[in-house]
Amino acid sequence: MGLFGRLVDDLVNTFVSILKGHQVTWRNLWRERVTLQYPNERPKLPERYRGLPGLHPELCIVCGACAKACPVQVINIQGRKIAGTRHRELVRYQLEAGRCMFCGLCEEACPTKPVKAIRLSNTFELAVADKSALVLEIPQLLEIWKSKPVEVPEEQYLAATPKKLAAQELAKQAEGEKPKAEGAEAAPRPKRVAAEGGPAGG
Amino acid sequence: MNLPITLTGIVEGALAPLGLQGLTPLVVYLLDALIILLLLIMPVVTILIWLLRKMLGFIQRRLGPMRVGPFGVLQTIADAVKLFHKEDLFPANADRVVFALAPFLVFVPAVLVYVVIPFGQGDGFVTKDLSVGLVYLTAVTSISAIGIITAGWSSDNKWSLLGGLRSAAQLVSYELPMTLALLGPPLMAGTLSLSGIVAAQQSVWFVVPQALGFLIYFIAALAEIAHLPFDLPEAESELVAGYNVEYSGMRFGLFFLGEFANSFTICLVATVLFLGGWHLPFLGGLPLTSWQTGLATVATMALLGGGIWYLNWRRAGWTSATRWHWLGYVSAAILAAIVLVAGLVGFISVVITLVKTSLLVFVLMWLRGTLPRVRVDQLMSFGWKALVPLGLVNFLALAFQAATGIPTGWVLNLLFFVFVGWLLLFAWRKRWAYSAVS
Amino acid sequence: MATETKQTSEPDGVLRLGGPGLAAEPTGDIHEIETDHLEVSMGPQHPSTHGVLRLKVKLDGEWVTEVQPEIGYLHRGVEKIAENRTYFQFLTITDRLDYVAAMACNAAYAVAVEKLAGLTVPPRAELCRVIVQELDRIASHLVSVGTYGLDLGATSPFIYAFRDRETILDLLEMVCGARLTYSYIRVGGVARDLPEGEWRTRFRQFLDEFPPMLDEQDTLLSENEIFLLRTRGVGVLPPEVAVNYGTSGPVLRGSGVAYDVRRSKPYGLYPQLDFNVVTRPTGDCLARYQVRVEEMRQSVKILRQCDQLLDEIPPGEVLAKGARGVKPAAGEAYASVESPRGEMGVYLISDGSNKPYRLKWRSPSFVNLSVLSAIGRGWKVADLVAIIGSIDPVFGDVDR
Amino acid sequence: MSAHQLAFLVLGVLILVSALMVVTVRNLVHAALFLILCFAGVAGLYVLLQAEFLAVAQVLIYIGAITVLILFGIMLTRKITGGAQPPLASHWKAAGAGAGAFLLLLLYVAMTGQWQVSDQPPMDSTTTLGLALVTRYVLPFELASVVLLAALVGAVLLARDETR
Repeated sequence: MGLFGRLVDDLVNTFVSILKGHQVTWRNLWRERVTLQYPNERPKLPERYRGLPGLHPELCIVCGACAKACPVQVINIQGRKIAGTRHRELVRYQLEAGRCMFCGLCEEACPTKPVKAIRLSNTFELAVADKSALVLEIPQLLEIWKSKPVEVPEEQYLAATPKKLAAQELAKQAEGEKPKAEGAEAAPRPKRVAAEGGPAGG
Repeated sequence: MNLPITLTGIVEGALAPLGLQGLTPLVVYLLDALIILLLLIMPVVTILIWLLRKMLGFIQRRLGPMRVGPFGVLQTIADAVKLFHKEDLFPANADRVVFALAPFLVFVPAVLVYVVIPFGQGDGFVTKDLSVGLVYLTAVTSISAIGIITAGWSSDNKWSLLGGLRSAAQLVSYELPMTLALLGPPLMAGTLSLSGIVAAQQSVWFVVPQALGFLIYFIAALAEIAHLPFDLPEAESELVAGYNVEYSGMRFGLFFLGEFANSFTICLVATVLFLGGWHLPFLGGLPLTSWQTGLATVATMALLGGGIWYLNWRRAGWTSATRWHWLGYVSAAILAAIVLVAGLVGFISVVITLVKTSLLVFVLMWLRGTLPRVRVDQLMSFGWKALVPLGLVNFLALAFQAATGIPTGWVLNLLFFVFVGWLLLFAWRKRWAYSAVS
Repeated sequence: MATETKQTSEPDGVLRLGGPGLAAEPTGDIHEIETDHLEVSMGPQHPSTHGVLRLKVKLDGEWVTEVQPEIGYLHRGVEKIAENRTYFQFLTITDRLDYVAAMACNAAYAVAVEKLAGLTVPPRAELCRVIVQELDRIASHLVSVGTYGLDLGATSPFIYAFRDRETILDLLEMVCGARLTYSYIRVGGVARDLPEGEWRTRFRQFLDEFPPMLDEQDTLLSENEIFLLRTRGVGVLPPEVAVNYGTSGPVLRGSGVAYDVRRSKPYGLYPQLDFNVVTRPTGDCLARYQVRVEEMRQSVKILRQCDQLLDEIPPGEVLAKGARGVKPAAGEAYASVESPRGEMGVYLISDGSNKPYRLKWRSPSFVNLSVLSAIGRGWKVADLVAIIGSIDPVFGDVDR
Repeated sequence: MSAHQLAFLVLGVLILVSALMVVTVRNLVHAALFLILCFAGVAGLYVLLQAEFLAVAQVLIYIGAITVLILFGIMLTRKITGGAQPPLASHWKAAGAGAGAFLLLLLYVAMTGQWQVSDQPPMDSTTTLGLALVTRYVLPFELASVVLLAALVGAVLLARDETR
């Protein structure tokens, strides 16, 4: 191919290639949009979505597995024994959402059944005006927890909370019976769980 | 068409008691320029920017601006307000005077161009129909190069200096093929006045006998205004943003507006010089009443506007983001009414010109949505090795035709048409070595 | 593999490489008039550096005479963090390395720990791993190819690429709940089995719809003459230089060296799968781009096989026993996977505790980037942008 | 006072002041910008004289092309502000004498020359100009073209890169 032939070939290539690109963009001009008008239209989140962690304080057995499993140590948990029983209740539960990386290890470590006390919700709008608002306390955490639907009916999962179990235990003690571990079996022993969740604190 | 009350009359009446009648033409010019700036350029540029973002969005399967006003029409105004609010920054070592001056050197010529452009038929639609209109056009557009290179230099930033130098080289190089291509229409029309050139296109638009010239002009003009395949002076991925890196606030806004005003200008000039200005296709030779022309134009406008509306509706649907859609229909109705009335009164030629221009603007946006950017040496070699020789051949053929009557120009363009036809018919099916790999 | 190189040390200490692109290298001394070289800093806040890369560039007009990458702006001390996390916990940190292809990071780490601790991964988990890794490879290559278009000034391919990537991210989100920081591939298996029902339908739909979309998007770039002008013959990396610098992934395969960890050091389910190692002989930017595009097609091929395997391998256990509290015996191990950017390797030393004694991350982006100062010289600024884009570094991966 | 006179006055002052600034200002870029202003003023004078084509050509060539090149050159040099040197060149006396002599010559020609003055502007100055260039002044026109061509070839030769 001579110089002229090459020139013509180049010209043809250029023209046709540019026209082809335009054909693509023209086709796309008539296609449906793929974007979402976000605040007006909400994204449909999958069931496994990992958003802000929420906590149900009634369900928590204060085993500390979540705090130990957390790779970035954003969970600060304080509990106390309910006097005279083997059960514990929450005193304080702090989650520093600003440092949380939504890995979900806390949820995986949580031993409560049938619903986990700490669950990653579908909340993904995390912007706050003040950094201190990112430190979540129990009331906020409960709200977040409740924002995600639960398959089990409420009366069922709230049937065996540590407080109720403790009350039962105390009542039984008052009746003079030896505290049997009937209710405690519903809530597994914390020590074993902690070992499974990884001894982060150790 | 002349309005019953002329601007000149009003100004003269106002100045006469002061004994300053002599200044009337000057004041009329200034007022004319102001009116053009405020009533034409600003709204047109505003709408253009919206249109560009909308079209780009559609091409990319997005919606583009949707928040401010119906379908986001007022987005540009919101952006301008934001730009006005921004702090006007000066870099520490900048040459303050030059830095402050440069945006105006870019923006003012972009506006000055409109002085000679006939928007419609008759004296009322052109500020000053210079007998050397075409030369004026090229002269004024060449000024913006100074603004760009001084902007690049005065920012005291290496990237913007590089951008400024690039653009200076680019503007100077592409002025040559552009001017060569622009020589065609006046040669055929026998006048340099833009109104005269449009008038000469009554029977046949110059894009037919000057297809090659039109193509060269359009490509070179793209390079002149630094539009996408040639937007090297502000290649954001290479030079950050080129000459306007350091600009902020309304000074940046002026560059921005100037750029869009320029893209409107090149389309307008192409319309006036090659696409027959206010003449309608195939109807150029027919005597049409303003009614008929008006109806034809309304139909075109409805098609254009309806197209965009349809696209937007199809994508956005009836979400709450489009709850102001009725405002869109109202404004469309008002627009249609204006066009209808304009057709009756005689403004219709302006509307036709603008419709043609906006079709060309759409082509610009289409290009912008499709092409990558060329490299600086490729740009130069394309300009000097392809466009300049082609432009010279085209011009010589036409000049020979004008001097001797032998239709060399026609033959050349016939060949061009044959080439394009062959390209579309046969080469389209060719598979490329690089298309399917492995 | 070729080890002979054409490197020669010049008397002035400047390393010159013999490549077709470098033969035309301009230097300051060719001009009789003394000229200044312009030294500019490209980055760390430059729109085309794919992250926080800073390049010290010396320019002679538009020509690049010297380029030196400066890294470390994103350094987070990941290797040190590893020493303070249990083997299981550290996995969540690996998401932050190559954040464009976090599945590969998860996989590299998991494979290394499994080798160190002698864990056996359940077959279903292996299948899940391949699926998410290949999906993630496509997503990562889409980012690379899309932003490459953007580097060269084309905006639409970028948007189209991200549109398709969005589909993949949706799929991965359904699998593990996150779009970038998956933490899905765990030490000893995967976090959960793949969801059934809707996910499977959408997965198949994606496999059908993606290839034509890819072709269309590719038309915009590799069939466009301007794009070809910008990439063909630009930034040529000769195979011997590529090997000597230790590059891997598309950068190496673009130079014609058929090295792919999935084939060369097979792991997981890959030996059973049928796919080609894509190479291109030319070693220019276009070759690297094309390798990526073709690898996406190969990934689709792999995923189609996996779709069948999903029916053959029944759902079951997806995490090996004892993976959570894994405590490897004292020793060391190196394992690597083929990330979208190349060989991503993890070298682990255990002292017998539940935390790594030392972790070394061999990040492909870091190694690939080092070749930049060798091939970046002698081109124009615009070409430099094209070259960086074709190397496709991810800074989470480079700086660690 | 008519608009004409006012415009002439304004333009005259503009041209003189900017011309003075061009030679006195130390910053070379500023000098170039004043040069643009000066050229623009001259273009304005052409407009006043109804020589539209000349005015536009002045803008196109002097402002749009020549000063762009001057600026281009200046910006690539290092010392834009001129440093501590006195603004006057060392041979200012000789230069001044030359300029003075030229001024005298101009004055003499202006005073003694026969200037055709008519109230009617030429009907189409562009056509007249074009015809004059290709008929009566064809030789000087072609000579100038040859000189420019030679300069062009010379520039290419100078800028050519032997090694590339």
